[in-house]
Amino acid sequence: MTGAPVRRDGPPLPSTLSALSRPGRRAYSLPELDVPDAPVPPEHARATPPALPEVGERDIVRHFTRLSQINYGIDTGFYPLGSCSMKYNPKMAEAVASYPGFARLHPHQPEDSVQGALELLYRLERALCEITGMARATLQPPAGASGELTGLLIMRAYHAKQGKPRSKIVIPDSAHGTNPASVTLAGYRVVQVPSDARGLVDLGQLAKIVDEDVAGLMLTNPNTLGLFEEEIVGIAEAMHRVGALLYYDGANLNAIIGRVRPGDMGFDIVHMNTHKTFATPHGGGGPGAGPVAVSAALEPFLPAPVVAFDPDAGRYSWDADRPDSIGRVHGFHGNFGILVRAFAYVFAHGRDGLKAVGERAVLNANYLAQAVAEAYPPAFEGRPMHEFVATASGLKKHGIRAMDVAKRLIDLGFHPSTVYFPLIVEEAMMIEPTETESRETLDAFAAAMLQAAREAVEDPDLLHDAPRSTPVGRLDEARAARELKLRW
Amino acid sequence: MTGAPVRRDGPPLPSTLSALSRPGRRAYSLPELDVPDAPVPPEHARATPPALPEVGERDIVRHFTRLSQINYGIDTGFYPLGSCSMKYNPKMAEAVASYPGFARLHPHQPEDSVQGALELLYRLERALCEITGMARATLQPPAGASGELTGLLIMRAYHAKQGKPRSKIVIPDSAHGTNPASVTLAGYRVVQVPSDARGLVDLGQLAKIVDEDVAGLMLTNPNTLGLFEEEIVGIAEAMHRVGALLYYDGANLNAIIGRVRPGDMGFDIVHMNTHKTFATPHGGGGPGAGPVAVSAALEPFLPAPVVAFDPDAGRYSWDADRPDSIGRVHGFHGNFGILVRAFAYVFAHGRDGLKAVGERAVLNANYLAQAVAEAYPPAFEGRPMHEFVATASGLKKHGIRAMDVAKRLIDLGFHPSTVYFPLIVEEAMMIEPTETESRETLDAFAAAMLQAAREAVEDPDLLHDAPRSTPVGRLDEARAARELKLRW
Amino acid sequence: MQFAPHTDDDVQEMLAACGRSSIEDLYAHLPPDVVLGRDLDLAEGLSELALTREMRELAARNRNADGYVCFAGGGAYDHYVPAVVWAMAGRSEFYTSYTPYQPELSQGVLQALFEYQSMICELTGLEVSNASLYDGATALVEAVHMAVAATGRRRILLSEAADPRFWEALRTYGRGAGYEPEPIPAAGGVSEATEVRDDVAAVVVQHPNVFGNLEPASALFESAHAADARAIQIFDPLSVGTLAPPGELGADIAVAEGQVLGNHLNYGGPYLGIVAARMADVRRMPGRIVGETVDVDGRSGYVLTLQAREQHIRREKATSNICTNQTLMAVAATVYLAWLGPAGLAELARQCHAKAAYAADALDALPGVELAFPGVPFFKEFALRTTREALDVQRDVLDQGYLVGPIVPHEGRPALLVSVTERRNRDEIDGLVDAMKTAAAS
Amino acid sequence: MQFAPHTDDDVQEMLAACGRSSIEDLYAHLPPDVVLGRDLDLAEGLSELALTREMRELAARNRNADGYVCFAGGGAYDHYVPAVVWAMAGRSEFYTSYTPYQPELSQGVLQALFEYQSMICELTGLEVSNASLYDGATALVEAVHMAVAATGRRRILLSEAADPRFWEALRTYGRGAGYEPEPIPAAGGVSEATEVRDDVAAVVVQHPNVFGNLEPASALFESAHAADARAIQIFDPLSVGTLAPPGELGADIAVAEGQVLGNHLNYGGPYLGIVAARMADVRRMPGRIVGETVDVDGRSGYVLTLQAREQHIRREKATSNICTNQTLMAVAATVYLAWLGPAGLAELARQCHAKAAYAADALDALPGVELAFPGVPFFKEFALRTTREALDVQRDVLDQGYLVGPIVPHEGRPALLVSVTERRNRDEIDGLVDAMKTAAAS
Ligand SMILES: Cc1ncc(COP(=O)(O)O)c(C=O)c1O
Ligand SMILES: Cc1ncc(COP(=O)(O)O)c(C=O)c1O
Repeated sequence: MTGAPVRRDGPPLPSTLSALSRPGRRAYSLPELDVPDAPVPPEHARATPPALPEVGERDIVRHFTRLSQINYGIDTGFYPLGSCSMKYNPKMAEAVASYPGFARLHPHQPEDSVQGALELLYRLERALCEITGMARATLQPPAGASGELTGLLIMRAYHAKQGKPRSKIVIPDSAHGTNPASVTLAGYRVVQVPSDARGLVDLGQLAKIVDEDVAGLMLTNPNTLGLFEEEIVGIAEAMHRVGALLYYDGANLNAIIGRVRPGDMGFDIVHMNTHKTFATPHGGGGPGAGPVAVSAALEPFLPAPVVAFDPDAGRYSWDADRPDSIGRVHGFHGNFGILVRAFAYVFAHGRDGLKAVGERAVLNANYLAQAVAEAYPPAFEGRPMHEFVATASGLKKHGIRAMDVAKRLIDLGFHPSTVYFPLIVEEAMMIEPTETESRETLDAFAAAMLQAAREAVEDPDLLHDAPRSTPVGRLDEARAARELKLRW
Repeated sequence: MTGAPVRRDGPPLPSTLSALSRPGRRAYSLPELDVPDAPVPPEHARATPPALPEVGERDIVRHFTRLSQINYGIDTGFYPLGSCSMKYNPKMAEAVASYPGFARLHPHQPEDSVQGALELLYRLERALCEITGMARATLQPPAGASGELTGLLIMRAYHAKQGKPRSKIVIPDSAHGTNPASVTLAGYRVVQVPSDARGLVDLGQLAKIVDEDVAGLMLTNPNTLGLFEEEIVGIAEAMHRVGALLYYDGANLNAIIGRVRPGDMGFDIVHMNTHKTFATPHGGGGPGAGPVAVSAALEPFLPAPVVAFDPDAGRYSWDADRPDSIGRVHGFHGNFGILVRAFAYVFAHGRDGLKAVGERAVLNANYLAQAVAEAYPPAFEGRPMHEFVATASGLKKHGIRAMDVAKRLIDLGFHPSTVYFPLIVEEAMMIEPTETESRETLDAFAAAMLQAAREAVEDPDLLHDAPRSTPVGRLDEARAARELKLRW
Repeated sequence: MQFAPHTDDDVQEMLAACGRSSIEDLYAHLPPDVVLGRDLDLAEGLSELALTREMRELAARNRNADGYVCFAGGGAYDHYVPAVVWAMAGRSEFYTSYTPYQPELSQGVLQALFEYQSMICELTGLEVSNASLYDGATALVEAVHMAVAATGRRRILLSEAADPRFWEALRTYGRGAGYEPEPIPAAGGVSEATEVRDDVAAVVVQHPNVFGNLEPASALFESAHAADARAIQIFDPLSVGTLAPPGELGADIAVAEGQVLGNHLNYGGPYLGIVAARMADVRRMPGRIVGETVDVDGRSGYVLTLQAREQHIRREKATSNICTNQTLMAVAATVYLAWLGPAGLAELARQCHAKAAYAADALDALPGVELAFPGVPFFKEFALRTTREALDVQRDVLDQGYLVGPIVPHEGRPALLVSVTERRNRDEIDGLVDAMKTAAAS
Repeated sequence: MQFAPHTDDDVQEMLAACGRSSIEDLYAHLPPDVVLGRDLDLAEGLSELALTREMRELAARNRNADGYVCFAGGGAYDHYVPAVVWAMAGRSEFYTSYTPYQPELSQGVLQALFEYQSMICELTGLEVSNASLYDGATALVEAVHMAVAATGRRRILLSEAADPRFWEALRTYGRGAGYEPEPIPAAGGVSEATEVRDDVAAVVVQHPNVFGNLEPASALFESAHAADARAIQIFDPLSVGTLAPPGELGADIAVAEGQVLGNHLNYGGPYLGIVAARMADVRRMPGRIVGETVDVDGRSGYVLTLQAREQHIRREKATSNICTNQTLMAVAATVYLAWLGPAGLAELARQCHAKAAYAADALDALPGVELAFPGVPFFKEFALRTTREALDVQRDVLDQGYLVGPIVPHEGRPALLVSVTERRNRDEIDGLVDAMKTAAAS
């Protein structure tokens, strides 16, 4: 267990497709043109063809097969990225999403030809509303951040309709970067509320900040420290008292699913990340989906169209006639193929299964938190929910940073946790095991973390030089940003 | 390029599923039983359940994903196994074979419900007959060896029908092991004919062997040395003169496809390996398919049933009423899913494409043969066809065997060629590049072979200790056979 | 179904290890008044067998593009997706990974995205591409935000011949960001020359436009540049196999719906938002950008770069709020473009255009049907006017097995779009003409 | 389509490098009289787009098991194949590799096969499994060859209640190997006690048999052993979730059609031949066997072992001629069995039996339909006699959306088989009963 893995000495990465290119080589095949040729008018024509690579199909296959093999995914191993809910992506969901009856639907098909798709969207919307305790939802937003902006635009439209436009949105200092970024895009100003010693929203500070110019508060609960905001009801009342709305960032919904509903906590708007809670794949960075559910009062402002159901006719349709709608937030109906997977996940689990998901996620986080606490104490005292933030600050005196631990974990066979987030925790390691990991995995990961802590004292170069088992070692990010090389 | 890769020090292989097993863990889901339970009679019941592993679906996925990643395939790199035609397996063939309209057909479906499948089989049979120059074919045999035995049983039935059962089959000393094994299973005795100095069938010797008790001669052409049996017409005449039949082992059909037809050379029976010539995947060792085509005289003896077409009714059917048939050689209709891929390959290429396949295969072999000849001279002088047999015997004086070169090639990034076959060549390296490899791949492989030859002199331990870049080093095969450990 | 691997023993022992007496105890600190005192009102879970049966039934209640001949367009097109694309992009190491925060473990996705960026630069004739946005419509929104940031202005001129979906999206997001698109008239089916004042941030032209028509893009972009406004082109990534690329036409920023690059129709998503720009705007780009650099030993590798633009670093000052994007679709596009190569792209574009021209001629000759913009050159899509109600014509044509559309209003009248990809053959086009003949007449 | 990557320049330069003047020159040494002086009489090649269109059309001319409710059996069964099976077995590193001749590069397939062998031993209660044979029928043939080799005898007793396909296969191959199967009578639908003389090589019983019936296998195997003959059982790999395994019943060799272990119906292939035996017969086993061993550094790994049995070493003295086998199907079976686990296997077997029993009762109650073997216990399949011609009943039932069959003769009369897997639910069984009611009466 102690010998350090040594870096491969083969070529670190496959050649680029461009380097493989040979003039005249090709992979494509197309039928002969069977109508008269008709070139575009010369004034519109392209003079020089784009220098795409010229390669054979076998070149392509070996290239991308190799690229895939040097890419770590959940199917490769444990992936405890805090805030990302990197849970196992069921193969059955991939299978169903590829049915031609879903994958080969044109977005402009008439409603009568897509009744199955509309039913799926409608039933998914109903299920998500039940899960969140809200009245209606839009499935258009293609990711969480898009959901945030959608929610904030709904807030904006709501306050405008009330005749009282406002200018500020309150977010905690532990908030995810997309929250403040979305606030700006919605035309609001960010007001930050600090966390208190418990890692929760500082109620005293909040009281000082909140006034009638505050449009709303964005919160995750459990928050990004993995702690449940126990005074949420009080917070909600404080906001509602001044006419502000409560926005629920659903990144952490996995902790409470089936047990606590954002609507019951007083939230008015909720986004979900299907690629977290509902196990749709993260795709190397996307696609995901970020449905937004709202209370009855906000329903008129939802993006149009939404799916309507006529129980008498047994017919589904697109309801676009929504005068107060904020309008379209996606080019079509959102990431439908992802929503199919989310539907499969939700209905496969059902009421018991979803509740168990949350329970096991919280159990795993609690178990892992105590297992590593000796070397990586929790940043705050409270009971963790589905994730926890530990700190590697104890290793600083040995010259070891959280990033060094993370890189060493790679050599020990694991994807590291999120590091340096939330920003308010020094040397933060934000660890979210998710419910799909076994106790054996958690034990092995804890052992690796503790080993790294020991090595920090005994043999710190193992950490400084890590990773050494990967095709490339630590990369010079400063140089990347300075000497921009963004294409072949 | 000179530093030797070093073996990984991580665990060499994933745990077995058995080691991952935990009582009560499970992956399966099944619906609730919705009819009354009805246990089997106690006297038939199983007392203790089989100790299958108890694992979760995520366990399974990580396990097999990892296993796949430590397995070398054509999609990983060059795979020049002589006699195996390890060509690129088109992704389109995989895609079409998975259509439910093929993959979800029950073998006992009535003919009227499988007209598309029957048409496919019929058209494939016709195409294979045209390619081989034969009258009719059976698609039942699931592999080449099965095709051989089928062909020999046809011979047997033919001679029996002639009233002159015979007892011997002649095969060259360079023949593949399946040939003699099939001969025995068909109830014949093997008579071996030696190769002459040119690497071709020794005609003088053949003349001495052949008599009226010889049922037939099995031959590949080009032969297993990659050389074309130029006197094939004379050989055929010699055989036919005594009433013996000529069997064509189609393993090497790739060399001559579209240019020379076994039927035109005088062969009476031909098997093809779809997993060679027609690029159906090798599947880690199978499944393949081994259709057998025969001359008109032998048609009555083909395994029943065969597909018949009634042009008037436009209807396909199974013709099982074949009194002289040798009977069924497969439980159902053969490896249909593989035949679908072969169909796709044949019709995708068409007449020009198939001819080009052979041309490029022969070009690649000729090019590679000269590129390595300096260190690995050809075993025989003749012009190679789609493959060539070189010898590493020149390295023996440095204590290096063909197997050492093979293992060193692994560390240099390639799957080795076939070694020690054909048996008649000392330190044989039988190299078949196939047409789907590029000149760049051949150049890189030749460079690696030449490097290994240099290293044999300069640093032979690099070869003796190879491979070192793989999860395990050379394995003790003697011990495996001595201390049998064939299960958990 | 359940994917948590815990046995009952696991649960008990793990609870004990962290000092909790029961599962309920894990939640003991939650305020009781927010805890749901009942089960969710959802059905019980399903086995995989039962679930896939239900999904198959839902899928079967749709007519899909294998069950009709697809001449529909309006931003999503039935181009052929070769098998290799998803055999590669569908490798699970790609789709089960996330944003490459740990580059040493993610060189596969990073290199694929670097290659994607390179090819998008080639397609557009521009200097820098990001690693993906959500889709075409939101890519346009991001481009407009770039222009606003670059110019410090807020007026946006958008062609009337741009897809109405783009209009809608810009209006939605403009409400937050503080702009509202203003029309460039296109009475004849192409944008008219327009005065661009020096308070204009961006001139946006879709070329080919929503009617399929080719736009006088260079001229429009010249007027933009004269006013120091950004020129933004919405383009079709396959059209540039035969049409001059945005960079050459003078566009500063090019955006596109990337669905056509190897992505399935998927009822509108997941698709791919493409954005490319000139180097001058690189620090205003939204989303992930991959750069090449070297590791500690000097070997080259790839990282996410210019992260100082992004939300996780810059928070409320970020160029965009995008985090999760459409990486997998970009990987698919990379495979697809490698499959096409320059010759394939040119041939494919040639075929789309020739087949569309053939179809347009034949349809125009039908009684009750005429080209909406006779004589105006188009690429792979064109607009019809029908004597009969367009909606009825569309429905009757679909009943005969052909999907056309969408129907887009032009100057108050419906224009029925027909688009023709390389996937269609002459027989199918002739079949459509027959179907349309019946439908238009009845 | 073409997958050879050669450019024209490549061809010219490569020809030059090996001293050939042209492609034709590569073949200059071939005798002209064998060279085909014309093009093959085949159509021109197709693009991928055109080919997949044609394949889709062919596929559409079949009715597949998604388009009817499958109660057909007779050796191939519509069990549910979970998505994980082919997501794993379909990984291209598996399917594009070949026989693991270079074990260091093939540990993935080797370990999977080792696990397969282990699980097959567990299923059968026997000591050794090989790594796969072609299918159930040819596995039986190989088992018989083992028995012949082990005993030096040639008489083979085969139950009359074994699938006719097995009879046919044994007859075919017996003609070469020099034996002919002789019947064990089964007038009542199960094999009768039979005298086994000491010239008998093997007693072969299919249990459950072709009619689905449970056989008195132990008793038959006892008589085999009394005569020092090998006892061979043809079994259903899923039945042993509830039925006593072959090893326990006294079988020396067990063979099976492994299609049911995660393989699709595929119109009869590729399937999986399973063979397991006692250690005493290990050197008579056909085909590949994987063994665990150690490498030069002492770490454990897997290799093909006992190769001295095989054709490439032993040539005409090999135990079998098999070379290419059905490895990928064995990998799929391994994934499937891991998915099921012991509890899943037991539950699945329980459901098959209970559902079959429910169906049998209901069908037996119909006028014109009766159980062929009333009171005889069966597993998941049972035989019906119909007043109306069985073929007509089968056709009429299929017209109503239900596939039953095959029809197997018993004592000169047709028996119509019905099999019920876990995949069928009560509604579907009730639907079949309704359909059968109509069909049997009309
Ligand atoms: C707390 C939190 N909020 C919002 C987001 C943004 O979600 P998305 O990446 O789907 O846009 C994330 C995801 O990374 C998150 O962790
Ligand atoms: C020359 C030759 N003959 C026969 C065979 C047997 O074919 P199969 O492996 O398909 O049974 C092979 C394949 O390895 C071969 O190379």
